[in-house]
Amino acid sequence: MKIDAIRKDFPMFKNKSKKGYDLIYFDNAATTFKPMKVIEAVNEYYTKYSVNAHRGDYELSYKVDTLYESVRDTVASFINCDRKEVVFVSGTSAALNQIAFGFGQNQLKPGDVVLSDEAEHASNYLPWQHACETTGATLEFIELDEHGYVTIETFKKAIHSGVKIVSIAHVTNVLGCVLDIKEISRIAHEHGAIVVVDGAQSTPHMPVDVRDLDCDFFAFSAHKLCGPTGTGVLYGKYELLEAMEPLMLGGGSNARYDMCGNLLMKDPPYKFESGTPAIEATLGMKAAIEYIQEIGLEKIHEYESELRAYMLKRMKELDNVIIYNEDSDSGIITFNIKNVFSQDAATYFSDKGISLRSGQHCAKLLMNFLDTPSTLRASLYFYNTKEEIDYFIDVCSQINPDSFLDVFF
Amino acid sequence: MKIDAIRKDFPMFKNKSKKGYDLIYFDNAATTFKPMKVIEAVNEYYTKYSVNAHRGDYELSYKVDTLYESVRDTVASFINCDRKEVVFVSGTSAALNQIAFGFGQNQLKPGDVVLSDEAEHASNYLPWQHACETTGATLEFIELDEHGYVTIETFKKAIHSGVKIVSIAHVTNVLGCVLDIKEISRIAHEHGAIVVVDGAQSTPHMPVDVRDLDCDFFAFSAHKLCGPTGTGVLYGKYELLEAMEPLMLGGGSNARYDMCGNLLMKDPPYKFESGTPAIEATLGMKAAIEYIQEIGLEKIHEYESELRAYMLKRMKELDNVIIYNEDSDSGIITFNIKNVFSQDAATYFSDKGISLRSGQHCAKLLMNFLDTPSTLRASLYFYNTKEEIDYFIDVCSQINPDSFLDVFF
Amino acid sequence: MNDMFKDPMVLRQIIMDHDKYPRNRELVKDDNYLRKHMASDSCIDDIEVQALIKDDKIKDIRFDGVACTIATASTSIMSELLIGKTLVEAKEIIQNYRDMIDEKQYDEELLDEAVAFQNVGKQANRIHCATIGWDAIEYLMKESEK
Amino acid sequence: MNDMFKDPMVLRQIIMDHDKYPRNRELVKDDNYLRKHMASDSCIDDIEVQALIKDDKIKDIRFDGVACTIATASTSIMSELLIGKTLVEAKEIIQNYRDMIDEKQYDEELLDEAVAFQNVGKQANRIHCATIGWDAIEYLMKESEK
Ligand SMILES: Cc1ncc(COP(=O)(O)O)c(C=O)c1O
Ligand SMILES: Cc1ncc(COP(=O)(O)O)c(C=O)c1O
Repeated sequence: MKIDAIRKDFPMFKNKSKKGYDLIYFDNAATTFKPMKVIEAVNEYYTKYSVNAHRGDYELSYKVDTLYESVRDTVASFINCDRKEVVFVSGTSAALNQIAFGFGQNQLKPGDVVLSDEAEHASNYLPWQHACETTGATLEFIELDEHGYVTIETFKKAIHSGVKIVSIAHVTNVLGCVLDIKEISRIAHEHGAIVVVDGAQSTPHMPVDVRDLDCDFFAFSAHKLCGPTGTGVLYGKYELLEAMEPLMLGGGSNARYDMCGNLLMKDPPYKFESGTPAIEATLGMKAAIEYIQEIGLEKIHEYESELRAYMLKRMKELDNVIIYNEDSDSGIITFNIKNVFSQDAATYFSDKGISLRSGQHCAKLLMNFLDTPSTLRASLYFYNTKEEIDYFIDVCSQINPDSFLDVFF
Repeated sequence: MKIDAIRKDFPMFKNKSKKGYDLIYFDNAATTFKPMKVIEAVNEYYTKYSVNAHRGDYELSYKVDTLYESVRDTVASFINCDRKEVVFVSGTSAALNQIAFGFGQNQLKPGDVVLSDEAEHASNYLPWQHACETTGATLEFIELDEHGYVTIETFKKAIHSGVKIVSIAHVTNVLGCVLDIKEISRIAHEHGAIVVVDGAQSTPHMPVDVRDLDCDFFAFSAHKLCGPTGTGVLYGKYELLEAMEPLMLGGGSNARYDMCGNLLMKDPPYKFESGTPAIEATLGMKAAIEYIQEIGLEKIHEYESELRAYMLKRMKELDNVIIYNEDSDSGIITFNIKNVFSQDAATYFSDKGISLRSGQHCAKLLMNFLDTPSTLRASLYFYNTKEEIDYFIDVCSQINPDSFLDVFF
Repeated sequence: MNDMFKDPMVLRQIIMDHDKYPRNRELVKDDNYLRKHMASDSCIDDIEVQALIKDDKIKDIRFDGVACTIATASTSIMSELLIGKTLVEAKEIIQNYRDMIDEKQYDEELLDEAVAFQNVGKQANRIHCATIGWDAIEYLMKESEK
Repeated sequence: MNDMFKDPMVLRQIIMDHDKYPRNRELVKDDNYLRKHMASDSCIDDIEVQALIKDDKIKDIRFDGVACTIATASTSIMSELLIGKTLVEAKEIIQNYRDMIDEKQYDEELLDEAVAFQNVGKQANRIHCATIGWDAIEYLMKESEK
């Protein structure tokens, strides 16, 4: 990894904090910085072919249409699927809602079970809860192990023949637990269940091959992999996309309709894409995927693991730090400063130029496993460095119940 | 209108067509070009504060959150409503779906009537058709007059006490029919119906005051008023927003939830905003609104009327042109070249650098009023000029059943 | 090749003629015909194509619908070209037509009047108009082989 | 003003003390108390505030919940300051507190220990923590006047 060259691709690193510190961005699980290539792709749309897609009545519209559709090929080669299995959505949340309401709600019957777990993001929990409520299905949870992780073992205990849908994160956003989706799919399919994967936290950080994972649906957001906000991907096996109802109807998704109530929907993926899409964001997503592919997802994963190991080692040398997810294999480190409320600590970090998140977690998860109402989360990406970590460790070591108020005085 | 200065704000005008002609863009009803101010707003996000909104754990996130929320104030002053009545959506289509499914589907009972008309955009027709189907309500249509327009008179004939929801375009996208929404609202409210307005084609072109119009819901897209794609606004009277269910659930929209099925939704507008929003697009929308407000919506409307009158006058001098919507008061001119299929004519226009749309229309509308399977649509915006129209007229006059194939030889 | 086909005026005439007087433009009610509805997503063309395929031979082709000049004429010419051909022969013609559209090498002899569309590739957004009927027949040929 | 309040170390101590030993942090089961649940959208603080308001006077204030140091201490100090005050007096104190947070002119005497939050305005993202309890009591005062 030519980290210096890579950092030059990101204009955000030119900024300083209010107090003049270098920007150290450790909130990559929330969203990521954008490289010039992505910014240029968006600008190119604005300055060179700023028209609507999905029609080819004139030169420019044909060009935009062609470019926009080419993003499906980029995505297809990125996650290894067919281009017609790539549905553009506004993000992971929209994708999971589309699946829960358009597929789950139509397929679930009273007594059916949706299997998930208590470490899911709200966007992969609330839609299923609602789909279960309206259909009379039941939402069951996979037990978490002593670290708060789902494992193949706890999954095996939870699955049974009543389970119709398993919906689960590839990598969870609080503890960064990485799940073996291939094995989950194998077991789920044995039981006749389909597998929905929330890939928001995995896709940016490791190679994803949906055919190999053999999951049935997969969702991710562009903005977490160096792309624009407002766009993302819903992948589904084609026959499942065919069985799914669109969450929204309107211009673009229908091939033909008349006023007598006859509606001929387009085939997937188009039937899920109503209205003018987020064109420049989607073109930006293409650039983002190409950018991270160029670096290489294997390399990114390897480098992040190295960074994480280094950061953990250094954090463990400090005696004012509690770490909650030492064993996970993602770029997410969840921790607290002893006797300092997470939000107060985050303010201290921010004051020193370090951006990280203080997060609250669902009641049960935290009571059973973390024993704290909230934590700090540092999440790394390939543009972070050991030097940044060294500085972070330095700041970490300064925070204690006496010093954290410094920023207010 | 300092039209030369205005055109300099739009980098798109620097481009030439493949054959070297100036770009003449007459497809503004589909989407619009972006001024530098909008492009810069998007770039500023990418280069200066490229983090997630909706949390204030560190300096940058607080900044983005504050900026993002300030867009609600911009919109509120733009359409004259309260900031908490401004819901950010991905566009008009998403807004209308949200209303039809989140409000319509919950409120409609068997026998209730939704009143619309046959000149609506698919995005304001299909969701209502579906909401009626699932609730047992009926979708009724306001009769169109001899021009294919809805009028106050035809509306009065159509409304009755069974009508619970009127959903209608402020300006229609095919014929550019402008409706007196204030009067529609008054009459609808007398009958106990609420009024949903599709403002996609009005908001960019004329002053909109939702309090004065007294409509209950109003929707528009940023990309049709010089803003980015992927963002737009759903306005609703606050008590109706409170009564509406969100179409999507997930991170951001819920204040608190636990794993026992208890969910505390945030108040509107936040309860409708799940997941990471289209941040840079929404900041771009702010810039776009400020840009067109600076020019002045009154002025824009006036200038477009002038352009349209000029264009109509010149088109009527040609004997190979059929005009379908002479009497409408919008920047949309719907026409055909005699004996040339619309798409073939569009190719000819495109070859000469003129971008316009060839459109197909719903069966009934066209059979009853237009008597053609498809038309050409030229739609103007404030950056268009009389010189462009002169050139357009010139090209128009060249197209005939003998010449339209020129582009292929 | 027919020398006349070098003259753009002739090629134009061919298109105009097939647009005004499309051949085989009438659907039949006969269950022996395979049928394919083509409604392009990105254009107005909306046609139905029927084919009677027996003993690996295309006995008849019919079509109808609303379509632009390019779509109407190209489908009409396709129908004339392919009726009576074996599936093997038809496949070769179709391949050559596609090669021409893609601006590759192709055999003019095989295409006959269809060479009128030789420049469609330059108006990329109209390619689908010039191939909509051809896509339909190719689909039906595959169906017949199932 | 109490000169001690000029010393940052003292102000720090005040905050720390109210965080460690919050005053009036215990809810009561008494329907005479008005209650308001404050769950900030953008932070973790999640508190419930109760107030007993009678004859235009704040007789008692109670609170509980999960909250950061700033929110806990500011709510604790607020409760001490406002208990026993008339609504008119309380409004004046609240207004002065808000003015201080907004970095405007304010009357230090009225605010007493609450001056410890005089610099919160510089950490704009923490303003809501320093005002969450104050927002709650203001809401309850309005409720009581209905
Ligand atoms: C009248 C009308 N309504 C709705 C829409 C849909 O808007 P969007 O594609 O931005 O969702 C359009 C845009 O074409 C329109 O013209
Ligand atoms: C695991 C997980 N799922 C879903 C989401 C939601 O993604 P988005 O906000 O892009 O819709 C996130 C992002 O925070 C996430 O981390």
